[in-house]
Amino acid sequence: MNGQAATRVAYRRGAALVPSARGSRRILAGAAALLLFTIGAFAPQYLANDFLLRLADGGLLLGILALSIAFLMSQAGLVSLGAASVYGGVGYLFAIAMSQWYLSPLAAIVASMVVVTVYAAILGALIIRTTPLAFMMLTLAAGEMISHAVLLEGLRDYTSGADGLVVSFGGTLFGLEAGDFANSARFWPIVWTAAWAIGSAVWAVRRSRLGAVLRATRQNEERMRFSGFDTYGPRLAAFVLANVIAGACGLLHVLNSGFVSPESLGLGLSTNALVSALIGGTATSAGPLLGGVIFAFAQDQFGAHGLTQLLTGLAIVVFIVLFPSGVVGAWRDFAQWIWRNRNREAG
Amino acid sequence: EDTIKIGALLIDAGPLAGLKESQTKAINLAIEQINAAGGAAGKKLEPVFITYAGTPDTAVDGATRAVQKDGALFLTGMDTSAVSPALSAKLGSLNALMVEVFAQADPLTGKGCNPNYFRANVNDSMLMNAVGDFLKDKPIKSWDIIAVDYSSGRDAAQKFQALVKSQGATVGKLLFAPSGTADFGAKISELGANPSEGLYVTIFGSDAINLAKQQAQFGLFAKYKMVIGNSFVIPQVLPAMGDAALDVYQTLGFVPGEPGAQADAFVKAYKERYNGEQPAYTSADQYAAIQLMAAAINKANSTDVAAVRAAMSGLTADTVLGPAEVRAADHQTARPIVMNQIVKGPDGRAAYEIKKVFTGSEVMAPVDPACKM
Amino acid sequence: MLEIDKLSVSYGTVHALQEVDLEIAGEGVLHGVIGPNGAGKSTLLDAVSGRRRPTAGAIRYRGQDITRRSVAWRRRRGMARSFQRTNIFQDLTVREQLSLVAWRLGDDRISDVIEVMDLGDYLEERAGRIAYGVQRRVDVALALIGRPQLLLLDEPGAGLSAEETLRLFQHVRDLVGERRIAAVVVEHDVDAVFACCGVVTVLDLGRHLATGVPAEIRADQRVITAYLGSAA
Amino acid sequence: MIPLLIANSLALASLLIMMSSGLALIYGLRDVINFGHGALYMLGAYLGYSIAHVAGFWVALVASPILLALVGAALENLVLRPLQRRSHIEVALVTLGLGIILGQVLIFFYGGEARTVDAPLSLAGSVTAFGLTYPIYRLFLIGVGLSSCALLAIWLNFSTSGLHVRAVSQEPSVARMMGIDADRLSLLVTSLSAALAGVAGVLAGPYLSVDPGMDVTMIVSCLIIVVIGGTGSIPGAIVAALLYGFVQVAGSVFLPDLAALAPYALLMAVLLVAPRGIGRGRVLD
Amino acid sequence: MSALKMQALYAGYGASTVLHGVDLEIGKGESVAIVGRNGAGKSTLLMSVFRETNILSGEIWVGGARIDGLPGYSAAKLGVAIAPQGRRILPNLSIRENLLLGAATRRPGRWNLRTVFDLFPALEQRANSGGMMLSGGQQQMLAIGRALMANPDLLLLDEPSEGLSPLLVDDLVRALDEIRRAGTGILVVEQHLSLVRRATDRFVILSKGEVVGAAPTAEIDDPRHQTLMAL
Ligand SMILES: Nc1ncnc2c1ncn2[C@@H]1O[C@H](COP(=O)(O)OP(=O)(O)OP(=O)(O)O)[C@@H](O)[C@H]1O
Ligand SMILES: Nc1ncnc2c1ncn2[C@@H]1O[C@H](COP(=O)(O)OP(=O)(O)OP(=O)(O)O)[C@@H](O)[C@H]1O
Ligand SMILES: [Mg+2]
Ligand SMILES: [Mg+2]
Repeated sequence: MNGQAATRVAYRRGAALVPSARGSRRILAGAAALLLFTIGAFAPQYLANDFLLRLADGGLLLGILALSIAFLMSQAGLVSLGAASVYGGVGYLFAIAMSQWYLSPLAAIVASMVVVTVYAAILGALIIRTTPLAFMMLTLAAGEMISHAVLLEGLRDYTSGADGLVVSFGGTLFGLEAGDFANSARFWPIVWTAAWAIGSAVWAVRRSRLGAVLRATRQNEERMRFSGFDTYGPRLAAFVLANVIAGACGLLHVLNSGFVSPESLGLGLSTNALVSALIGGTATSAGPLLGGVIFAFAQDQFGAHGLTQLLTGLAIVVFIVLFPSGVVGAWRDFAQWIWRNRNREAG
Repeated sequence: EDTIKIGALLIDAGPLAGLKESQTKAINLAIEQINAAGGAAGKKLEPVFITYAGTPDTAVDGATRAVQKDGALFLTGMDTSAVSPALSAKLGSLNALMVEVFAQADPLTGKGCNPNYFRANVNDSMLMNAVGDFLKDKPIKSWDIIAVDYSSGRDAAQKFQALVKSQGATVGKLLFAPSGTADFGAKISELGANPSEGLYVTIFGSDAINLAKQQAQFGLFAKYKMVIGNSFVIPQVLPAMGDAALDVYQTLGFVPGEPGAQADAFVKAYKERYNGEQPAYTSADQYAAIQLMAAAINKANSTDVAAVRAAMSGLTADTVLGPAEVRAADHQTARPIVMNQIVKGPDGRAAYEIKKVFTGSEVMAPVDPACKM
Repeated sequence: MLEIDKLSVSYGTVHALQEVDLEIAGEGVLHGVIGPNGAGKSTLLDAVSGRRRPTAGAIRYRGQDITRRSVAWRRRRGMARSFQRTNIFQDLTVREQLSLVAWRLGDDRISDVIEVMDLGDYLEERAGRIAYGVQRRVDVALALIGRPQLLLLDEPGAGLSAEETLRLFQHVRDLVGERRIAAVVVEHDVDAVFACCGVVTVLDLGRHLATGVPAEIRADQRVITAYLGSAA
Repeated sequence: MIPLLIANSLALASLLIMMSSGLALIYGLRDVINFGHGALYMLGAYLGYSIAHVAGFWVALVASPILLALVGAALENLVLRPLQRRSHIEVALVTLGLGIILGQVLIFFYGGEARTVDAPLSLAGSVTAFGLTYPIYRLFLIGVGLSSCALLAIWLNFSTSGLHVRAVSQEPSVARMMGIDADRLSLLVTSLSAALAGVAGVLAGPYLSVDPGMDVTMIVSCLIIVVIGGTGSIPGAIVAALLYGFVQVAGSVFLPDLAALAPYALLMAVLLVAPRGIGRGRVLD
Repeated sequence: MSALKMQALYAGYGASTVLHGVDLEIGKGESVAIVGRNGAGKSTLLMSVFRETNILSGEIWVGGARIDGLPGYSAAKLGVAIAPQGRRILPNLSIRENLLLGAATRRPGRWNLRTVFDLFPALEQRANSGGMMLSGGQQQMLAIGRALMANPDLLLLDEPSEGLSPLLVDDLVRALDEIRRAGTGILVVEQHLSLVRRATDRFVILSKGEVVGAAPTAEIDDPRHQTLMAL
């Protein structure tokens, strides 16, 4: 009857699809995370110079964008090549909302996020049903259309065409001035907190029922429908969520850099984020964030050697060949291997 | 610090990547020669090369590295009209100076001017004024325009339209081609069906080569009395265009053969150093920019940013381009500009023939009142 | 429970089902469907379960016309099916997929299903890595979850041995009887069909050939020549 | 005007057909989008330039594809085969990385300046027919492009080895059980695909410029075409390339402001109606 | 010389071992059944011939050639053909093309499009439509027909009666008889003993990856064997 008791466990919040940690271990892990978060938020400002902080800021921003891509990839099996169009698009919206609609910075943020959400919902409603490859190309197309639209002559008064827009705001936003966001040391705790918040949110969604439903749908959409599931809504929700993350990331970026240009909408940035996601590993929240930081530091190092592109190409090849499940995945495998060996010796 | 570091930003992705090498060559030559002559304020110059992907974000990252990690005082090198505003806005907080040699957009030394930002190359309005001056006595009464569908192309087309109208000519067709157009066949047919007397072309890079080669197969330029290029037949694309570009008129900041002892010496030294290669105008601009930096440091006799900035505003110096003056009010450099025509050179290859040299003051627009330092 | 009225389904020029009428009462009788390969049996289940839209005709389920209802809607209202071509979640463990579906349908007793389909040994295995016959059983198990009102099983015995098929049929028969629900089973293992089904329908070339109690059907000469052969 | 328009779109399409059917071939067989395909095209063009300089256009047109076929063989043996068990997006990104590297190596050797290849004398100039003047080289391009894709389509659809290629592209393990040496066919196909990129590269010489940015422009167009065509479907890719050429050329005439968006609009329109593209490609997932 | 011989074969997938030292020999023109429960390793055994599994140790011989070290397609080249479990029809090839694929090794013999169509007339009607546009049973016919097209010396069938109507099973039995008489060996995995009874000479019982019994088909209803089969 043992088997019966075990199998009677109801399907609780998708937890059955992931190995659950025991209670005490969970508390320990939570405490460690809190500690890491607190140290990470403040220590770098005292330890690192402006230059390193700037790189780290940029790396985490790229990492958040990568996380948005990785989330869709690992949960829904969909690769989005349009993440940058939302990331950059939000910057334009923010600027236009302030300069053309005369909104306060806070209202401009809200307005641009609302627009992004609506956009993602409409686009998603159209394309989420297609095949994975078609989805990838459709996000590419939507993204490219946006980055071309920014260049359209008719919109030049709003977007300044190819020259890009300098974005700044007067007054304060959340008690901070424009200069505070531009200051890499003061921006660090903001982006660090955002990364943790978004990372945790993604982690929670992965473990939730939504995550379980998404993963199962990815494997066999038809059987999901024949098991009574709506397969459209959850995937649409995931798409919108991914875009909201990209949008939030874009807002942080525009606040930090004070500038948006057509390049920040382009395919190049989306590919960088995708590569970052794969470098870090798409299966976790920490992976893409770490991947973004690695990518940013690597690019800087490569730039100093005068061979950004060549070394980037090499790095993509080497990382992907050597680390099939990303850096975080590889680290996990390694830790598990050690753990197993230790247990074997002990037992 | 015993050397003066110069941060050179170079693009190694996208269509501009190909120019990285010639830019590097110019920088190395200028610094070697200036150092051989004693450097600046008693110190040697040293380049810090940083490559980046050509986007504003990566440019700012690279600049930050050059200044904060490598200790560069000056920034220069390759950037576009989209990159420079972002860099320019960052200069204050980086506490560094920048001497532009690439971006031509007027606002950089106009309404978007910045105390730490200087420009050694010509801007769009200088090029346009040179064209206007050149066309004054030409009997072309109607023009067609083909331009890239991009901010710069739109602007140039609009300004040219205003220019010829002010000179009493009319504009017939006004066509725009998206950047990245591979096949110009349709545009060529459209223009060729009913051509005006003159054609003004603002198409850049590989699109320019495509247009030139494809029009030659259709015989389009031959149907016009005069074809004027704007950044169309530049030295980087001339070999690829070859005979297809013959007879086109083209303004450039500099061409080998430009009068002046320094210019001659520069072309000679460049050829010697780099296997007989001719310097492009971008190389000359880059060389001159470094000359201006050295002159300013000498004048200030210090490497303090504020002192050098003050010295560079209003600086006059003799450069490989000829006499140059950095206008104090907007930091745009007044320097010569050349109108050329593409002809068959002595070796049978297409080459530039200087038609007219304009001095900086002849073609420079007045200071934009919107520029507030 | 289920009324099928002049149902036709075509795939382009292939008319897989032509004006088939069929009524399935919810009185606890197991309804077998047999017929030659390509007769339209699977197509019938596809149409009823919403996998394929009928070209003509109507389907009523518990008195309601459901011809245009979504698949998920039908499943949530008690219409469940299994597939001839195994259709399961390859990368989930057997337990994961059973409990996922059970969660959706509010069923908290998957142990019954596990026992009936004899899946106890495979619960923690990824479905893509188990033997074909076991995968087939998972497919049927997924349909049995959630106390369905109308069960549509497409060759549940494929991949199983004759005894196992018979046992499965007996179980379904008992289930149908106890709960007073309805079940339609398509199967080529005629011994099991004739042993357990109360009513048997024969399709041939997309048309309804005969419906009757097993003994009648087994003796029907048309059925013997079209389908049964030496198995008669 | 209209006949010229059609001719121009055919000329552009010819190049795109050769490139995208090569891309579709590899995709079909290896399930990998070769993001490095643009770089192969660029390599073909630069090799063509070098060879044409020494030995003339016609030699280049033969030699460059042969060299590219060898590169394709290396790609198959050193990259695609060892990584065949990895996820497809990962392998695709590896080809992206390799493409970047190849592009940079080419810039290192050839410098950044654009190069040009002159059309051979026999193809220079233009002909006049029905009152229209049209460059001979473009007619030649159309001829080569269309005939090469016709040959390819015939091979794939009507020969035994073509059947085997299609079988391997759908179910390599079944094909193996039927006695087909899937690896050898993959090698053949990857080489062929690279060779086609070589032909396209040489043919592009007198038509477009040979410059460091040519790979990126090409690969984006090809991706769109391959997906519109139904991934892995050669006939689909051919039709899609024709469509793409026409939309781009016609777009730049009739809607010049929006011409840059035309290919993407086409992609959207097709995929929203037929998510698997217009051709009967391989079944994805 | 035997048509197929396995000696102490250990094989599996990834890290798990499924076959634990299987010995098996099939003579020329012999018809042998493998029976056993789900998961016993029957399909694994067949797939090992084509190296679709991970072969850990042991030997596999086809005719006079040892093939466990050769690439997967070698077995087919040596005259082994298979109708695998789950049919594995190629969806984007037409039915005719699926059949022609079976003839990839170009071995001459009795089976060609004509004779396969005669055996399964349902296929001929749809010869030019896609392989996936068939009913389940029709796909099974296609899979068997495709294997026959190879004109093999040894035919491997993995649950061939699955999804076939009783009438077609009769036809299949007749065809197998004929094949056997022409000297082709048959190795059939079956759960439905009716086919085993009618079409094989002897059977082998596989349980948990090991051969636990073997006997002439006539003895199949012996309770001893029935117990082993249920193991
Ligand atoms: N792809 C695979 N990966 C890992 N393990 C597998 C795989 N396929 C089969 N197995 C395992 O191998 C064992 C034998 O499977 P096999 O398919 O050979 O059984 P079988 O005897 O053919 O069963 P059936 O009658 O159900 O077809 C099973 O325990 C199964 O879990
Ligand atoms: N997707 C499809 N496209 C075209 N024709 C199809 C398709 N699916 C089935 N058919 C055809 O429809 C007819 C009925 O098929 P169906 O699958 O309903 O048969 P079935 O009775 O279930 O047969 P089996 O016992 O072999 O499973 C067959 O002739 C088949 O070839
Ligand atoms: Mg069926
Ligand atoms: Mg099996």
